[in-house]
Amino acid sequence: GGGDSGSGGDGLEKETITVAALPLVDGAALHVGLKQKLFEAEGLKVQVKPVQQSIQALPALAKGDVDVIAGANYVTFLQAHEKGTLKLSILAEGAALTPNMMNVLVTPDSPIKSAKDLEGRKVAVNIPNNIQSLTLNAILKANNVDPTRIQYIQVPFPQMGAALEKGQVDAIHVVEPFLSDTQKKLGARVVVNGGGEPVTGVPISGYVTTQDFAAKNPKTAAAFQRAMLKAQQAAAGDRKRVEEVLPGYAHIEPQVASVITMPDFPTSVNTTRLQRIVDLMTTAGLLKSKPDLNTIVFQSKA
Amino acid sequence: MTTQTVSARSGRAARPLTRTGRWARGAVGVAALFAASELLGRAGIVDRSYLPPASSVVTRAVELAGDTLFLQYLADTLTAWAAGLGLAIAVAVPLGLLLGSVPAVNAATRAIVEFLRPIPSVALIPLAGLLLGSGLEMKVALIVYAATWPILFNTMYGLAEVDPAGKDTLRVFGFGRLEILLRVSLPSAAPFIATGVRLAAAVALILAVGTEIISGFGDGLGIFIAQAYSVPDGARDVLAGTVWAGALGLVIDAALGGTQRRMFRWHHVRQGGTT
Amino acid sequence: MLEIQNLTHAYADGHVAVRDVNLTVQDGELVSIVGPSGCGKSTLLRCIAGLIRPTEGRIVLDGTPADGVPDNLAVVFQDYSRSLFPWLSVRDNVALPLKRRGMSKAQRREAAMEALESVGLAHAGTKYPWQLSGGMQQRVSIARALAYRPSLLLMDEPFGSVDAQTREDLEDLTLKVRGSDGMTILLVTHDIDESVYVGDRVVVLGASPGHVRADLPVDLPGPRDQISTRELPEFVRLRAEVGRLVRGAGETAAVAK
Amino acid sequence: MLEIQNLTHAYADGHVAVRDVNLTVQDGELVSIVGPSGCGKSTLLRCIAGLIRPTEGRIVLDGTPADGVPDNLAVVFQDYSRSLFPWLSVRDNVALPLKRRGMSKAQRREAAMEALESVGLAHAGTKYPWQLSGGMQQRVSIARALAYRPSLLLMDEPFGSVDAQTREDLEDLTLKVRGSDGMTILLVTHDIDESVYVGDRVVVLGASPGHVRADLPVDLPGPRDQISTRELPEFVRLRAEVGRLVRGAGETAAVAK
Amino acid sequence: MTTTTTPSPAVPVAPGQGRRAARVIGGLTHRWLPFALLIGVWELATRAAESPFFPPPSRIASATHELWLSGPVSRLFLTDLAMDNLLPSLGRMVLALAIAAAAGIALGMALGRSERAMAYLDPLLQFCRAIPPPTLVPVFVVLFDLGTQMQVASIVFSVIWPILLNTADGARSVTPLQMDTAEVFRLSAADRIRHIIIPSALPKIFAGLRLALSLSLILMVFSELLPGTVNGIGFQLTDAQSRSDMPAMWSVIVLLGVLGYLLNTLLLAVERRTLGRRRPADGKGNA
Ligand SMILES: Nc1ncnc2c1ncn2[C@@H]1O[C@H](COP(=O)(O)OP(=O)(O)OP(=O)(O)O)[C@@H](O)[C@H]1O
Ligand SMILES: Nc1ncnc2c1ncn2[C@@H]1O[C@H](COP(=O)(O)OP(=O)(O)OP(=O)(O)O)[C@@H](O)[C@H]1O
Ligand SMILES: [Mg+2]
Ligand SMILES: [Mg+2]
Repeated sequence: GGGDSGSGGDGLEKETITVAALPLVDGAALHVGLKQKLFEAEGLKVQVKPVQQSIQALPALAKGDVDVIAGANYVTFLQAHEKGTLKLSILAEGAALTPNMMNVLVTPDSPIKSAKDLEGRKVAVNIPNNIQSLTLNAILKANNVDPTRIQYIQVPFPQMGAALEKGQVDAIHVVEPFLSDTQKKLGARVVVNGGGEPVTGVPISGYVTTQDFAAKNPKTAAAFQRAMLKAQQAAAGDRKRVEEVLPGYAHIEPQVASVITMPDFPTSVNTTRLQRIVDLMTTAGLLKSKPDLNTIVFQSKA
Repeated sequence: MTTQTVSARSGRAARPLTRTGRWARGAVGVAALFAASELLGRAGIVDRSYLPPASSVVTRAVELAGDTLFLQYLADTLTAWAAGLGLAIAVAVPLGLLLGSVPAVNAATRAIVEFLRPIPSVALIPLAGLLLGSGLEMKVALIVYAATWPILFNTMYGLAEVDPAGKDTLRVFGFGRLEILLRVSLPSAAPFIATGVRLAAAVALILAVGTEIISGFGDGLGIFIAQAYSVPDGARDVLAGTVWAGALGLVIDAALGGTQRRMFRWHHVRQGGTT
Repeated sequence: MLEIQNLTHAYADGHVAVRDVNLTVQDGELVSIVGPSGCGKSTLLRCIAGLIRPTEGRIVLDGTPADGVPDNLAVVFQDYSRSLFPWLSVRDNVALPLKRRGMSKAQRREAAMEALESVGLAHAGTKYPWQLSGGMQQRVSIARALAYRPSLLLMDEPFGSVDAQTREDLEDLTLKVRGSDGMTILLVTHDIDESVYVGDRVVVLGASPGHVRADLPVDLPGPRDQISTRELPEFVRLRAEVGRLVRGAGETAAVAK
Repeated sequence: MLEIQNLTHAYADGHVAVRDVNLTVQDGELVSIVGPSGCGKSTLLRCIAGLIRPTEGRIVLDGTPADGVPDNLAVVFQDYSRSLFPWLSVRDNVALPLKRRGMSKAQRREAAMEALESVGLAHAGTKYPWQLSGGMQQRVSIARALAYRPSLLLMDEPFGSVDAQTREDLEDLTLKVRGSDGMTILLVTHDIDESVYVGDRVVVLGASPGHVRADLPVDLPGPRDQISTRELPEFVRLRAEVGRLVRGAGETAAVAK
Repeated sequence: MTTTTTPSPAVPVAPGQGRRAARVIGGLTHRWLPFALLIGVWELATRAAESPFFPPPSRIASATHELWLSGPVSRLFLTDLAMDNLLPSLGRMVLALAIAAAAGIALGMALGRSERAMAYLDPLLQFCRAIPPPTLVPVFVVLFDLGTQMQVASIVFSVIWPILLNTADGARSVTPLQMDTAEVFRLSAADRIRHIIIPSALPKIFAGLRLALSLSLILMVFSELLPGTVNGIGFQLTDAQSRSDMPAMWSVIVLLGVLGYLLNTLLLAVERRTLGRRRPADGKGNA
């Protein structure tokens, strides 16, 4: 964990906070906030540690090597919470699904024309039994497609284009910036809008810490939460601000950044919205019982 | 009796290769790999950005040599490598001598050893991270865990192969077990132990880079590769990093091989025969 | 016919083991080679066997310069114990080279057992070399060479590790196979009596570096016999002469008294 | 005093190499051991050296039953080439056992060079064993044993690979160190002349399994001399007798003629 | 001066039935006691620590039983999960190990015996040897089909090295006089390899095989992180990890250990049979 505890200017328990951040569009607000010095305004110094997958940061969070994970995948962390490896505390929301930010693509000459044609086909997802198949299954069900007849194949995002081009899979379920990239390179066609109803607006990731950290450092957590909410507003308000930060931490080139579909950046912490992902997970069997969101969502006492 | 028409073979009497001859042939081998991967990249099986041809990868790798951040990453990886390999040698050789010379200890620990060996250390990264943090200590611990086995095994098998005549000789002069172990068994097993070290050196490098890739945290060549992984068009950087890993391995092995030849001249001269 | 022409061999460390050796051996001849320890006898044999390449000069076999190992060659090495394969039974050690002879497995084994019998090891066929005494191992390596029925046989101190009785028997065996198969034999020995008893000629090498010091024809009548031959005056004369030559040849091997 | 009492040794494969051997050797005595190839001479020496444990019977040294390797022992192995360490120079091979003597490095090297000189290898100290000829390697291993100045010296065919002249020199060297240092020596040899020439006693072993067939005291006068001693009638008589005994002993080693 | 080692008796005294049984039991305790102790310590330590990441062995055992071993007797108690994941994983591993052994021994022979082959291939192989397999995914995706092909290839790529290098070392260090003997008798190249080089290199090859065996289990797990994986032990491991199901994850780790132990025991038995009639390691034929 980063540094000096004790009383700061505003009586913060901890002035330096270490954030593990993923190189995804989801976490853009953190970097927008940094750029606009929103954290400094709250008396916080933020130290960013890049990490490639949110699950990789989980042990570090549990051990206290990092204080917050930015862009933490809710499916993973809600499961960790249920299994007891982590007492989850959500400080701020990161991203929610918007139409076309995550789509199912096929090659231009593919016989697959509609969602129905996916039955009996191989579809590539980054991690099986996670957010992708969860949301896609919900969409397919809503469109009268039997999701159990789809064979999900695990393929990391960077390899999806090659796997699709070589014909190793019939379709790929892919997020930005790979989505735009594959469309550009292969002329790939969208068959399912992965952000469509009924999952539009479902929250997918957030800024999380442990309940332990939040309880020991309530003022710091509150300050971080305030800064993050402002940052989310800034990101949601002007996509240009997001486009500016993407080339830096996410290595997305400016011309790509200007065309990709952005997620929604929720500007409040909302148990009702979070309930949607919990419900989806419970229905799909990814959670055994519904967690008490009121204890999970950090409520500033200030 | 059959008439023997087999022409006289060369073998031992063949003239040994010169240094230049060896280098030239080695270069041919590497060039063949380069050509093959260039062709594969240009074959058009997939988009070029998914698998860039070798020329583009190597160009990028050369560019990286001028990138100070990248060089810093390299230095971090090599630090972990050196520390890990050094510790592995320090652990494995004495342990190998013990297990290889005292069958009772070997039998008593075999169950544990054989149970632990196949456990994939890198799969334990999240757990190792919990105990050791995600920095150098964890990398080194995992490297030691993986690099110990080749040295340990080659030490044990090397000992089993020692000609008993040599050991008997020191025995009759009244030398004790330990001294025989150190003065006869160890030197005669040393060339094979050195092969184990060469195996371990590459394993350690793979572990250093692999741990970085999988832990996704910190600094190092693996982090460079992992970062390149998560963006479109990253394949070129991934493969350029891979070329660096391979090149490091090549240099390290050449250095170890040279040391091995110098240290065990008696072994090689004898094997190589006479002019 | 085996011709050794101006043969010089220097080892990698620069040591000149033999210099300018000339020697011609007729087909079917048995030449004994004697000389002080370290004078280059083994080196000479290794050159003829094609195991090491002469630094200068050449080996000519039946008119063609040899390059590499000659056809139909067998060697009994001085370091016999190391030339046996510990993972093969004694019988299989002897039978292995016969693969080159296009014999079936059964034939090879039979030939091997026959050869083992001829050196008094009929009972040891199924043992492994490390289960044998030194002299027995030496005899296995002799049996291996004989079973192969070479046209050129090089023997480097082949009877050094066996007792007097066995030694005599093996000497007679050598004379016998030479007579029946007509093989050319070069035999290195330290036993001066032996060199005269078995040889058609005795070549005495001198040391530092090895060179031919004398080449004595042995003119003993009729089939040789361990008792009567050794009593012949010619035998006694030759033995004395070879002895004198060897003693004189060992300038460097002098042992401090 | 070395007493061998009812010694029997069977190898792991069940082969009984020696059976019920009894032998007493006084301090300072030089006992020659002869016998047909494979009769168990090396086995006997290995038992005395404590390298293998008798199946029955025991070895008693100066009144105490030996368990393991006796103190102050040196052995010249029959398989000498394997007993040298290829990674050590010749000098270091000879110097290594002297570590047990608590000598400084310089002293060890000096003693080693002295011993090498006594076997005629003064010039070979910096070479490696594999750069030497067979006979030279054998002399290195003799030098190693002598440099150690043991009180009990076991030699298994120590002069088998050297020429006649060197052999005689080494025999005399053995007699000399025995005389000056008073060591007890057991010497296995196939050379019957040698067994009589160097021995205070000649023990003849018989084969299958090895047993003591005869134990002949050698009663030759004064300091021995290669020429005059060998001409003594007693020498000639003993030689003939030992020869007869060895020949008769080799029931199993018979070589087919 | 001290007398040193006491050699073991030349011929073992034939033990009576009772003593033999006692010895077997003694041997078993000797072998397994340290292991049992280790488990005990682990149980106590994890119970004391109460970390959700480190469940006690008893929990792991029950998870193992439930997940893998609660199936019908007719299937050796294997569950559906075990059948669907264990068998494909093991199949791929064994196939890859067989390929690696064949290729590694063949290449190792060439490298060990031919200076020229060595000159051409050595730098190339040393280059490849240091490459972490995960970084080759972009290449593998192009060269191989997703799934079994790619998984097997990636295992082979990693486990071949100890076999190859040890074989080369073994082939290089055949006693020179034995090679001379082969040359003198003009043995064919095949006979030389079969009757001299391989037998002589065999102990070293086995050292390589044993290393490769455990490595192939490890790589089996990694190969199941590759694109296109739909089943397997490693797949279950990452799946359990992503679900934060720690006991399940540990049960996979334990399973890997058990598999490693069993396979190694098997290989050791083969090794003993193959090397059985060689010169005993210590003392000339001394039991
Ligand atoms: N591999 C080698 N490297 C360098 N020198 C060697 C090598 N082998 C032999 N020599 C030297 O060459 C000389 C002749 O050796 P060689 O083995 O031919 O002697 P030899 O006549 O067979 O002696 P011996 O009767 O003792 O066996 C010796 O001085 C020896 O030191
Ligand atoms: N390791 C062993 N295992 C089984 N049998 C053995 C072993 N070593 C020797 N023997 C057998 O024991 C007998 C005696 O062997 P030993 O080496 O003592 O004979 P030796 O008298 O020294 O003969 P040589 O004069 O030929 O050296 C031989 O028949 C031999 O086959
Ligand atoms: Mg010689
Ligand atoms: Mg013997």
